[in-house]
Amino acid sequence: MTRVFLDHQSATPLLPEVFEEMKPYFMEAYGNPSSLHQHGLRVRDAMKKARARVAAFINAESEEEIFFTSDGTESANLAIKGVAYANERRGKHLVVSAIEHPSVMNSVEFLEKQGWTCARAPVDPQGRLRPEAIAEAITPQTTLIAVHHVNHDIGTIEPIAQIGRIAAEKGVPFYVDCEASAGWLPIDVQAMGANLVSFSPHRFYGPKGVGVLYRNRKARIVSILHGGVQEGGRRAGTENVPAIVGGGLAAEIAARELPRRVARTALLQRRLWEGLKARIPYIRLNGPEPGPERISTNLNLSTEFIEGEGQLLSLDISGVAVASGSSCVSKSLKISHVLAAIGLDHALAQGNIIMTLGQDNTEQEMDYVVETFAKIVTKLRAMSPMWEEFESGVIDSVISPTGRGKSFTDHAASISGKPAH
Amino acid sequence: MTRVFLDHQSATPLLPEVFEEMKPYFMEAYGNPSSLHQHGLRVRDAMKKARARVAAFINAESEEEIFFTSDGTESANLAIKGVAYANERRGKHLVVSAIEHPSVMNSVEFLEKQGWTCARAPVDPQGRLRPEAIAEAITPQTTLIAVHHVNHDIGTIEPIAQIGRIAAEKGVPFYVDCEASAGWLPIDVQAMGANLVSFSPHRFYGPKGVGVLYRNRKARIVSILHGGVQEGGRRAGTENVPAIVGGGLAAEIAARELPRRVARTALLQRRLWEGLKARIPYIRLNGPEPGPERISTNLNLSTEFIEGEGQLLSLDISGVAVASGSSCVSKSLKISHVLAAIGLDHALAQGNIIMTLGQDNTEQEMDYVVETFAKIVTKLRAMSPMWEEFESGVIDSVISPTGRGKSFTDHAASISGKPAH
Amino acid sequence: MSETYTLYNETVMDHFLNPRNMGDIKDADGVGEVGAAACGDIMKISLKIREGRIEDARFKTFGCGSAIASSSMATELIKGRTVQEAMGFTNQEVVTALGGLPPVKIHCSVLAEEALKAALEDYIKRHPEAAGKPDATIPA
Amino acid sequence: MSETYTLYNETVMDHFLNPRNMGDIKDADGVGEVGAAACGDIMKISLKIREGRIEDARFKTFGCGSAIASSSMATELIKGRTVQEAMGFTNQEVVTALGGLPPVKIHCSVLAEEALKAALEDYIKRHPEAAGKPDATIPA
Ligand SMILES: Cc1ncc(COP(=O)(O)O)c(C=O)c1O
Ligand SMILES: Cc1ncc(COP(=O)(O)O)c(C=O)c1O
Repeated sequence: MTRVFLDHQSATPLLPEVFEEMKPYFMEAYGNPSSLHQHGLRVRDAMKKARARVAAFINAESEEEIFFTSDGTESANLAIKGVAYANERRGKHLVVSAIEHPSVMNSVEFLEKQGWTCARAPVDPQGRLRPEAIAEAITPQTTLIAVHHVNHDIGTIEPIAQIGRIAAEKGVPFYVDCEASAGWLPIDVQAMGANLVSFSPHRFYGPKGVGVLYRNRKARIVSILHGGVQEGGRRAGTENVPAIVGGGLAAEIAARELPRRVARTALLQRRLWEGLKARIPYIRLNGPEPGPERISTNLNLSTEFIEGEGQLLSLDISGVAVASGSSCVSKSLKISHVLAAIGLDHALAQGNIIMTLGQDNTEQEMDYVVETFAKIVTKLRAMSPMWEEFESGVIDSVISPTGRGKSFTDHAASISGKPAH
Repeated sequence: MTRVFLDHQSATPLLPEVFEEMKPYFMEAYGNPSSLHQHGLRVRDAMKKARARVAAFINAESEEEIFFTSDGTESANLAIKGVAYANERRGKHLVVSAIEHPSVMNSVEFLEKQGWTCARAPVDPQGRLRPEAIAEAITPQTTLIAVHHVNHDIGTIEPIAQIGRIAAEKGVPFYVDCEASAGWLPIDVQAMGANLVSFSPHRFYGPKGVGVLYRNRKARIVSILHGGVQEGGRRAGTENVPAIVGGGLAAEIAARELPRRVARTALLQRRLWEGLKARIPYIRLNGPEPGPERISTNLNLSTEFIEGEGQLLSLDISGVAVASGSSCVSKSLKISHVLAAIGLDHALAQGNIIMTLGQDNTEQEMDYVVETFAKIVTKLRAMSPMWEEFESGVIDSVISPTGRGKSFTDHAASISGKPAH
Repeated sequence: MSETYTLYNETVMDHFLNPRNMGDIKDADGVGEVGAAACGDIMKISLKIREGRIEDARFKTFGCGSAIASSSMATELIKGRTVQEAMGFTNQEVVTALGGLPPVKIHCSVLAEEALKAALEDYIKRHPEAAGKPDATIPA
Repeated sequence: MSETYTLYNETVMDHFLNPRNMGDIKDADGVGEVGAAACGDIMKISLKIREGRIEDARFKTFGCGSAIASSSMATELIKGRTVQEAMGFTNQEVVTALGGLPPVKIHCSVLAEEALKAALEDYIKRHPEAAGKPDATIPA
């Protein structure tokens, strides 16, 4: 059976050479880097090397600006809460974009319960933030600006360097969540004007169990996991040495392989999207067109009149692994807040599928996915009362309106008795 | 060169069979358990199995009571802050023992900055908590009692079941930090009367990068790392699947091997302590004598007139890996707060060495350590002005007072111009 | 990967992949279309009723795998029942027949119950004489 | 493990493991004993001074590896210097000669400077005539 992995946003396989690098740190060099004996010092050296590799990967000035955490979520929590708490006396106001990852959004919400206020700068229908929207949201009490480099759902690349200049002018620390870009776009913390940057190597063929937070001296930060004096006092807890070592090498490899990876995925991205567009009516791409405003790995699709989970399951049965921002797929039964924030029609959000490419995908795979997906869409539409109602003129298409019938959303609201959310 | 690892409190090597169990989850089953396709569902099954194994290990009623975090520190932070925040409206008072691990102590201090108050129940000179001390500290505002099963520094086993009964009577959630006991003492959360229990498999031949928090329904808890809906909404962030899988097997093996591991280390513990006592004058054991009140793996020693880091370095050069609670060894230049809390004389705290045993240590190793350590003590004493001053009657011994001279601490204070801390 | 892993159990997957009674009934005697406010799923059930007994039932569903499976199973279960019997139908029957659904997906079975009830109500509206007379013989 | 890993650099480790000038001087001309409030280390330096010049210097130290290495290195460095020269001695010399110390351990080198100064002061107290006269020839 053909198997195509198109969910690289959720996971990437560990590179064999990274695994080899990690191996000695499980059974042989098992020491704790806090220990002052041979076993501790040996792994301390290994961690230092990893830190230097990660620093080089993002053009940090010094490896002392690199802190290891357990994942991208913890890094985001540390960036948001760590800066907020450290600057509590200066002010309790934050500025974020409206489409940040839940690890940022929910950290902000948590702080709001503790007395902070937060401006959520809106984005345009492609998910693009206007830098001025950030400038306008800043108040004298603002202690942090947080904008992700690339959106995890729709692949939009944000104008980070411009926002970085605004942040520098206003003297507000600037945090850039690079989880969805690291390994797939060059990251230069200095060119970005970022004071804090986070990402996780599991997004680019490194191990799970390690996250990175870059922080330069212009941003004060306190720790959020309290305990021992690991990571320069910024992150307590026994270090996950094998993962840190592996993360370091994965970063080094990512820097080297980046041009090849980007070229390859950009090619596949276009082939896949062109193919789908040609074969499937009433399908659209959310976020910018493939090109300079969209990361090369992401296709966020809405296929009208059918729901996302069914598409996902059917694709999986056919060997194709994808994700979805549909409410049926989420554990909270809500559509992705990103799709809501870009103002995507509820019907289109329900029919959402996210395909994310990796370095090992092939052109043949793309062609297989196009054919397979086209068949699935046909089958699911045949099952869908909405397709029938569209064909009979009761409801209209959002993607290519015919001018007949009411909107899916109105129709759904009228039969469910409540507006769709 | 003889190599003896006597720092099992800081690290244990991964068991080969645990490594084998983890292996497929790096490059082959690399999926994200949140994904709904094959790759996700496969690792979801693996995590479920690990959860069941961990639940069985501590006699939890259900695997739904098991939450995976990144380490023991995060588990402790989640237990303390998660319960405190969840019960904020009920009250803002906590009760802990005075010798908890920094991951508990510093979490409590953080909450104190946010308006909580906390009673630190004192312990006796052996580190033993009187259960009544907990009962007396409870107020109507108390929302959590936290007492560790075993102290990480001095190996004291606390009367957990008795405290558990008090907690149940008073209706206050009870959290037991089992990081220093898990794998080395049976843990039965129900017999303990514990509502929350934490530990980390890296303490018993499992991997780094995973911690466990057990929590039953009687304790309300909110998450402290915000983001996605992993771990039943209690811990956001991409799961460290290989470590979780490995942690599950390590727990299963630990349950099976526990009697053998305890018998072996108890034997070595006695041999080592008897040997050291016989060969080295002015040495003492901190915490209870080997026996039912002390964990079988720990010897916390104070050797008078010499400082701990020198002992540690000299032992390391001789192939023996140990830890120390001396201020010179700590990154914060403070002696272990545990040694301070049991009222250990500053001079004895400075001369502190912690030896922690593991299943692979041998009798021959113990004899080697006794001989090696005796020689090192002699060499360091020859270098020490304090030994000279003791021999010439200027200062007295704390361990075996001769009745001549002033105390080391007074002497040190007089020449440094400040009291020792 | 040799084994196949599924989000739902085998029965649910089977009803999702090979739905029974999918489609519409021409000249249906009762049609119900309902939507779930919770997630936006939409389900439509059409019934053919003869002599007070459900002779045929068909569904169309816009929704997740468990919504499709629930409607497939619901239509299977109610075929052959009298209108009166069908009025007592509950989602629990669907859940049981499917061998269980994940907790978060139970509402899909509720939707199936609601769609069926809506179709029965539609039938009764069109055939008011049926309402009072259990097992009454009503010409189609 | 084949390689050896050390907390301190080779020079520091060498001075810790093979301390130079360890011990006391019989009939020392100046003895200084100081303690570090920061960590509880204690250092004692004894000097033999002949004709205003440090002929011998010895130490005893209660403290960590870098404290022992610092006192060993300090005594090495000052031997042969005049009292006046030695009064200008700073901990930086020790740090440099040791090839660096971890930041948290710099205070150990300060302690060595203080012990030396204390010993010199003790000498001057006993030989007040030495204070005013740089390089004066003072009978031991
Ligand atoms: C933009 C973004 N930020 C943060 C995270 C959280 O990172 P992690 O899954 O490593 O905890 C993700 C996860 O996918 C992400 O896409
Ligand atoms: C009693 C106790 N609690 C908590 C911790 C913290 O656990 P971890 O090192 O896994 O973060 C430790 C660590 O040694 C410990 O001994």
